[in-house]
Amino acid sequence: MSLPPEDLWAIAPEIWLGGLGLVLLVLDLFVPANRKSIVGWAAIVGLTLSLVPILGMLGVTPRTVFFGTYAVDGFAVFFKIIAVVSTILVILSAMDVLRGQTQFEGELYVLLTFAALGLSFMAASADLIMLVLSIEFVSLSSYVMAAYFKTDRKSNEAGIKYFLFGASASAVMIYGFSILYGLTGQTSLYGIADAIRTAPRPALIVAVAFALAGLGFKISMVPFHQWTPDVYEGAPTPVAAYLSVASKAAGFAALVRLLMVAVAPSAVDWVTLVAGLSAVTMTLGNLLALPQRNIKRMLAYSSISHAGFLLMGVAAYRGDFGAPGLLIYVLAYTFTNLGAFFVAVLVGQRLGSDDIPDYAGLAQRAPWTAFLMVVFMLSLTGIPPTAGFFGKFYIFGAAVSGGLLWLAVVGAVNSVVSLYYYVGVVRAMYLMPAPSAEAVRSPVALTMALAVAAAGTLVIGVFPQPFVNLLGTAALLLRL
Amino acid sequence: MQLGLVHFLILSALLFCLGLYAVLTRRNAVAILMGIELMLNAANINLVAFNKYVAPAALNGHVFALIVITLAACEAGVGLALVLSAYRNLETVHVDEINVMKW
Amino acid sequence: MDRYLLTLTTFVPLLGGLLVLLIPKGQERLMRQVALITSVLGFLVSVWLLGPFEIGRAGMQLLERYAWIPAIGVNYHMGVDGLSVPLIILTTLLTVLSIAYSWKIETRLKEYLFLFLLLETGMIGVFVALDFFLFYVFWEITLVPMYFLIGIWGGPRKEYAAIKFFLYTLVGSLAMLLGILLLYFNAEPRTFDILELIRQQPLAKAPLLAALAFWGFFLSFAIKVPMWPFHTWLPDAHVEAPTAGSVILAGVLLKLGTYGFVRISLPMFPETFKQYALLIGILAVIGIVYGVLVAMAQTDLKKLVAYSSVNHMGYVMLGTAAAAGAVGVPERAAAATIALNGAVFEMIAHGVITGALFLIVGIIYDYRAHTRGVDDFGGLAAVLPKYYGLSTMAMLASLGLPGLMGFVAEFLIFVGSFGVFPELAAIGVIGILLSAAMFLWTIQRIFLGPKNTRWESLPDLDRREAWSLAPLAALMLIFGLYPKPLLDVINVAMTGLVTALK
Amino acid sequence: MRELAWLIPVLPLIAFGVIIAFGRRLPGQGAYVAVAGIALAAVLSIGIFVQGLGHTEAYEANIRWVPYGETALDLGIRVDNLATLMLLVVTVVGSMIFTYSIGYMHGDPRYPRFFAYLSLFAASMLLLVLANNLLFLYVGWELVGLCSYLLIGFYFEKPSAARASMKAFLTTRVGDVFMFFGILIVFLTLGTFRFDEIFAKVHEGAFGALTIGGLPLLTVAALLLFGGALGKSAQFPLHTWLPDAMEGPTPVSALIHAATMVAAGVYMVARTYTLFFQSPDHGALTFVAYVGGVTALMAATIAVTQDDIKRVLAYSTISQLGLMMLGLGVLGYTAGMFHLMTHAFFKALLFLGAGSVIHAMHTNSIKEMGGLGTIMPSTYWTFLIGTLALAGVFPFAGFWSKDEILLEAYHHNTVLFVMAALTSLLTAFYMFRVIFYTFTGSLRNRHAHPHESPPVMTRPLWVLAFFSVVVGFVGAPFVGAPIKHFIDFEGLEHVPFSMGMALFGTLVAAVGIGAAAAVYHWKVVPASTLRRAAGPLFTLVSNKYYLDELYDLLFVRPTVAVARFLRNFDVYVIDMIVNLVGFVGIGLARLYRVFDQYVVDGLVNLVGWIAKALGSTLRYVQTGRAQNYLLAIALGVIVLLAAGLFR
Amino acid sequence: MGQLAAFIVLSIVTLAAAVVVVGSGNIVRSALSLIPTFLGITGIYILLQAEFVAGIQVLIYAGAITVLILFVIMLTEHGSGVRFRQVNEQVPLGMIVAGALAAFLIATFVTTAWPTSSGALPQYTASGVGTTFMTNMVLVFEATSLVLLVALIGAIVIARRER
Repeated sequence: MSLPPEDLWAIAPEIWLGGLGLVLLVLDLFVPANRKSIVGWAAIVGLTLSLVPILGMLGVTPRTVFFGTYAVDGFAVFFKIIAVVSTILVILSAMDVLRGQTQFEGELYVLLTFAALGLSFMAASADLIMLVLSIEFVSLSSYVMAAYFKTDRKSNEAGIKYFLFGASASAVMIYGFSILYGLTGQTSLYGIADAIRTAPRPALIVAVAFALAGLGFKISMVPFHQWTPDVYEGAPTPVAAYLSVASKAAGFAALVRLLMVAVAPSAVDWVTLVAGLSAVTMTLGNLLALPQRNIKRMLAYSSISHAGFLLMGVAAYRGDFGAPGLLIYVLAYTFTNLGAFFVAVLVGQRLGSDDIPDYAGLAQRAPWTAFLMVVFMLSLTGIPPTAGFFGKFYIFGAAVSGGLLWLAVVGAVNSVVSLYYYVGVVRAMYLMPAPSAEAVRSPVALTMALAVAAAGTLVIGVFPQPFVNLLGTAALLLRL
Repeated sequence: MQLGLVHFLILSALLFCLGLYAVLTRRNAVAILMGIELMLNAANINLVAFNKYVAPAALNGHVFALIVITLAACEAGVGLALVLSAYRNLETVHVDEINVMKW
Repeated sequence: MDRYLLTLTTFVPLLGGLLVLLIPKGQERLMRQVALITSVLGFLVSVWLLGPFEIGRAGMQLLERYAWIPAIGVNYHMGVDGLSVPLIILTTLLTVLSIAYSWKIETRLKEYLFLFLLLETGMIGVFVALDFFLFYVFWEITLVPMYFLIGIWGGPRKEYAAIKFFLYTLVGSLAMLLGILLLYFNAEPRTFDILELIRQQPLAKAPLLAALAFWGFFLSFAIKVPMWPFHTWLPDAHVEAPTAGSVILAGVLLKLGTYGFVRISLPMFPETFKQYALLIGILAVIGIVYGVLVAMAQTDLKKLVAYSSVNHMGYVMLGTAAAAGAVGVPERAAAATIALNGAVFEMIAHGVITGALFLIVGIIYDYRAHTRGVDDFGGLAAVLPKYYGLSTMAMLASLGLPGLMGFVAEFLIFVGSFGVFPELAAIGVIGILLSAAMFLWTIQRIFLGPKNTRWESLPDLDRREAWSLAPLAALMLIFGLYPKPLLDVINVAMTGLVTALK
Repeated sequence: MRELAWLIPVLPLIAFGVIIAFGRRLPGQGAYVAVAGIALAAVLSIGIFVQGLGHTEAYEANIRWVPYGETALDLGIRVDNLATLMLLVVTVVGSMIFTYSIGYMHGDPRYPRFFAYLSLFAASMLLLVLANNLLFLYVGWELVGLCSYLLIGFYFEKPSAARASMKAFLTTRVGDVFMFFGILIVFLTLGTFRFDEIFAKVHEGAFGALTIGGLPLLTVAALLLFGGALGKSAQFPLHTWLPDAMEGPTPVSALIHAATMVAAGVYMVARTYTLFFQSPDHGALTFVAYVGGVTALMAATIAVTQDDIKRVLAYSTISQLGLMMLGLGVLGYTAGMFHLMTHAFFKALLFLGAGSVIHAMHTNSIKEMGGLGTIMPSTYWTFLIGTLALAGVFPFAGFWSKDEILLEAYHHNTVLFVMAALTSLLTAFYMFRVIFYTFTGSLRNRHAHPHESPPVMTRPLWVLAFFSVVVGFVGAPFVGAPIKHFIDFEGLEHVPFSMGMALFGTLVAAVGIGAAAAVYHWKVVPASTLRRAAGPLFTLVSNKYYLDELYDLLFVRPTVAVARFLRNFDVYVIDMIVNLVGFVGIGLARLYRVFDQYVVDGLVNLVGWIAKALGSTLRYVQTGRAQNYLLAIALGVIVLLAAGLFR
Repeated sequence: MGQLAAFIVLSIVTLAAAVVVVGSGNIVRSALSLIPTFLGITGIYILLQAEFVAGIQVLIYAGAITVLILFVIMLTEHGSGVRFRQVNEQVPLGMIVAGALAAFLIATFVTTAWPTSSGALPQYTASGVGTTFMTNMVLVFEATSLVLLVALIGAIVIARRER
């Protein structure tokens, strides 16, 4: 029983990322305290380079490596791309924020790089053990990042809350996994799939329900969502962006793989369950977003509601629009939500406030930023020609073609509701008078991040074809 | 009566729920962490027991349990660091007092 | 050149808008000039359409079709027929006039002009799109600029009106999106191509789904029209919108709804539409009578015109519903054709007339009296004779006086719908009577009576105002006296439609 | 000549356009253009008339107007004898009145606009006359209505004029709605608007046995068309607008509200006579006749009580129009049209004469006048000629035409004959009442300085007076009654002239004149005594049978009330529902918060409270928010379990 | 039979200590009670032939984690550990939830037909575990090292004061 060498090539991106993290760690030791952004730029370069091996694997034949513990398929590759790209953008946005806020600037870049590795693991884990490990990998770094501003009470609170909630949820999930192991005698998802057909029902449901708690926490699915607003509000804004996008995306990757590979063959009616959760999640998220005044809390609830939309894609995953629908939505959501958070970073940094009314007159003070924020808000609402529209289009299509028309209707109603609070931001920026005429300038790194996010949002909205093509291969989830 | 799988499972279930109870009711963040450790231990009992009774051919359960122990240690380390950090700033470790943000 | 004519027509305004964005601050005059030239150019291009467009030929012309998202069968597919060409020209014309009228806008001029031109692109796009995806994209694009136009340059309750407009219409849009998806997934092969879907009739064998999809589209179009009881966003939006915004809103945006009914609902779901035609006809008639009665009780001139739009769009819907009610009854085909001709003609007529009316309200409100209260005026006829003449003409056109555009439309609608739903048409005619009363009473309150000293010093129309009204007045008169050129264009398309419906 | 018939309406239309465009810059401030337009039209009309004396075939010309499907609705003209007669009346009377207006309107601030409107009216009226189909008849019909509206409200500074104009437009439009339905029924049954095709199809029995609501469809269609005539020709019960319409300048009253437009209803009935005639048992015609009779009599009674000279003439017009309708209704096709023609001349004359008086006196009230006969001889004599013609005194025009109507009525329906005779009696009475009040005796208003009108006004009076004398002879038996050959409805027998009836008519007129002289000239019985004697009846009549008040109560107020109600309904009900949906959304969010605060926490507190009650040492303290979240995990898992298990 | 007796004794020790952990009003006593709990569980592992796991359990749980927890308690509760109320007002609800869940889990576990295997574990599992780590689970093993590294960095970053 020896390891085939090509298995190492299959994890080349992970090796690169792990190595990058170590290199950065060492580099950080030699960089003077006031020049820590060098570490950040190094991380960006390294992460960008990691895209080379990742993209190189796009057309890979789906298989498992490392004795069935790790999957190599387009699906995983796609989520690795999401992880790396969002990490790059978050680092770009964080560079300005960190300066002066903490002496551990370099370590944050290291942590983010490792977190990208953890996310890659999550997306590709084909074994319960690996899955637990990777989820914890991401969680541990996230707890730390949420509490990164140690002098900020809100950040402390966010860290504690996030930790307690996350640790409890993973304990529950691990307990569920242990039952799943007991029912099938396997830890490999593909092995479980074989054995699960005959698994007795009540215990299986216990296992699935417990497992959903852990993953539901990661994706902020109702009823495991309650940490979201507090943590987003308290955590440093770039970290909140990261949590809302990268870790949520990876959570969905893990959820889909678990459900589609391991649970789908069983007798559990998981489609209805997920559809129900989807409806509840998007509705509750939306309704709670309505009265928010803090942009980060608003975005937190909005991200809960988007989790509901993504769950719609999960519920309809087996239809021919389901898989690409979910993926394109993730892609669209990544760029859009990051963009929205980046604007929040900028405003929070320059105006010192996260309250939406303080966005008043931004259209005059920072016309381009305001314009981009409009694009992001419209995209989150799902209005063409933005990526968000295309995502919703696809995901509604998935629901309609998957016989979940009722869910699509719920989604449509929720889209309308969401318009109200998204437009609230636009209203503040454009309709309210500016309290001062002083321009709000954006630092270079953040501008780059904003530009990429906006470009992604608009390009996917207007010329989605290349992305759809990409998803054609990415949707190849290794199944039995 | 022979010692069987079910006995271990009952033990684990009880332990798990004790841990859950702690998580739900203790005010001290450290105590909650202890509850979480109990829950993880319960899962480990399951894993080891299942490995013996259900899938003795491979030792995946043992490996799983070892990984969980490792992770528990990591969580404890990070978690306690968070508690310390929060304590410095907020001067409390009682989670019901860590309550700046709501709604 | 003709191969890209529709693309050109659609995107010239947007290009001009982007150009405006590039002009640095402080060069307001240049911005205005660029915007005006762009809109005039857009108008000329749209008129140029008439060259290669063969009036006598049924079916879509000047087709453009390129793969856009081939993975799901989305094409960039454009084409025009006798239904869309007049609406396109109406759009470009009203945009020119609106921009000319807005010459005195000072606040945030650049954004204003850009949004206006973006709006124009969106509207034209809806009229030329032959692919549902494209159609939907343009449909939604129209919402955003309108939101800003109302929200930034509007009246005192602009925010409420703007968000109400946005939310209300978005409800409809999403319902339509679901309808589109239902059609798409039931087609074989799947396609978003409107013409292909009409040919396939994918839901013909699934009445329940057809009904669902139909009501999805209905909701979207009915809100846009707006049909009673989905109309309440309209008065608010109109009252708060800046004058040029009202002109576009009433002149073109409402037409998107009726256009949708004729272009999509009717050929796509003939049987389902027929099934519910009576119900929709009843809603239309309620809108007719209700709209005019509520208008009668208004004291705000803009609201009055807004409610009269509810009334007029009711006529259009009555004609459309009648055509739907005639589906499958060959002996009623003639009535259906007349009704549809009338409905489409009314779209144009209403665009011209109500556009003029809103300009008229704007002229007195924005630049002169700064009030719109009907009862604040009186005796203006003696002070502002030219203004009085044009206003009276527009109002008379609106109440359906022969010799002006509105009459031809209403006449045809009633002739057509009387053949299908005589009772509804009979009630609807009462609407005509009431709208005469409403407008005459309005004329009396504003213009007649003894000279009012409060308004003695108001200046009459200046040249720019006269020139923004003159083209509309000319159109009202020309097509009112001799509608054949316009109806020739419309008739071919509508005859083709009715023939297809049998 | 007939090929140029299309020019007849176009000429005044051009005049209208030119005047609107250039206004005061034109010679005579536009008046000459208008007169030229109508005069040229008159010349053309006379030419066509002369040419038409030989023809029996109608001339038609069409252009496409509205295409639909493979076919189209056409804009077309039809020149036949009926149309020719009307053309003649409209253009000749029109020319006179246009000319008269040059003087009458002199110095008015909106002088050019007046002539523009007049020209537009002439164009519309001529279009109405020439139309070869119902659609364009209707178009012309509405346009003359518009001109009427504009001209009644010409002095719009006067609130009463503004109100009257609106009333006129709306009241006639009520009739138009019926007419519109009639047109729709005809079109949907026969598939055409063209008169020749309609008549041909009706003759073929296209309506057959179609019924609607138990009535024959053809009758219903004809009566609906007649609904239009009710409004336009001011027949009961839609006549109330015409007296108010006297707020307009007097030439307008003469042209529109006496000679031409109000006669359009009669013309329309004549034009579509086939429909009425073919209706089973002449049902439609009988209805027309009775409406005419009632109108004639009612208006005549009111005319007796009016003091405003123009109002008297207005009611007289209503009455005479009723008489024409009566004539048409009793199968007197020729009689009705004949009376239309003569009436146009002498009623225009009377109005212009009244205008001349008003011009001099600056008042409309005959009670303030008196003795003007000597001051304004031309006016007096021409007015007297008109009065004699109207009263039906031999040999003036009215005698001949009214005689025809009485004759036809006598032969077909006794009740109607009595009505017509009574009307004639009253007509002679109230007209001479006006003569005596106005021109004889002495001037009652001492502040007035009346003078004769300028020649530009009196000359048209004399021309019209000439016509009022001679035009009746076209119906005289000793010249062969050419009118009966010229205006002739196929299938109708003419009742031959009867000397007895002629004498009866003369007698009736004489009685009327004598009574008027007894009361107002010789004052045998003072008017005030009569008034007291009539008591409530007089009050009823002088208040026009309270119809205005009734309509106000029945139609105007309810409409306004409903409109107000609906406005509030829209704001407070429909819009509220919409807003409510929004509120519910936000409300739900709030509710969830409340739920969280009070129900979840409350549950916690409740359990705690119970535990405390049981002797526990627990104390009530603030909520531990984070652990609420953790509790949610546990509860969430339980919910998921339940959802999974109970499916 | 002897195994069953051992199991019962171990279970009682474990659960009793766990109850103290969970329920004690003294946080220090709670933390100290973790030690017998973890040791009881170690015994259970030995009963289940998981010697290696048992060893690690003693080293990491009973040793490292408990000590860490005690340290933090000392640092944060000023050493006394009795001054504060230790439970919140969710106690009754927590009892109900935890009790109900326990009952449900036990009922499920008892009634479930577990796919028990007739096979047996090897005599000594420790070497098997090692082999598994080096073959099947090699990626897990390697990844674990990175997780530990991240936890280390994280704990340091968070625990250190900002200057």
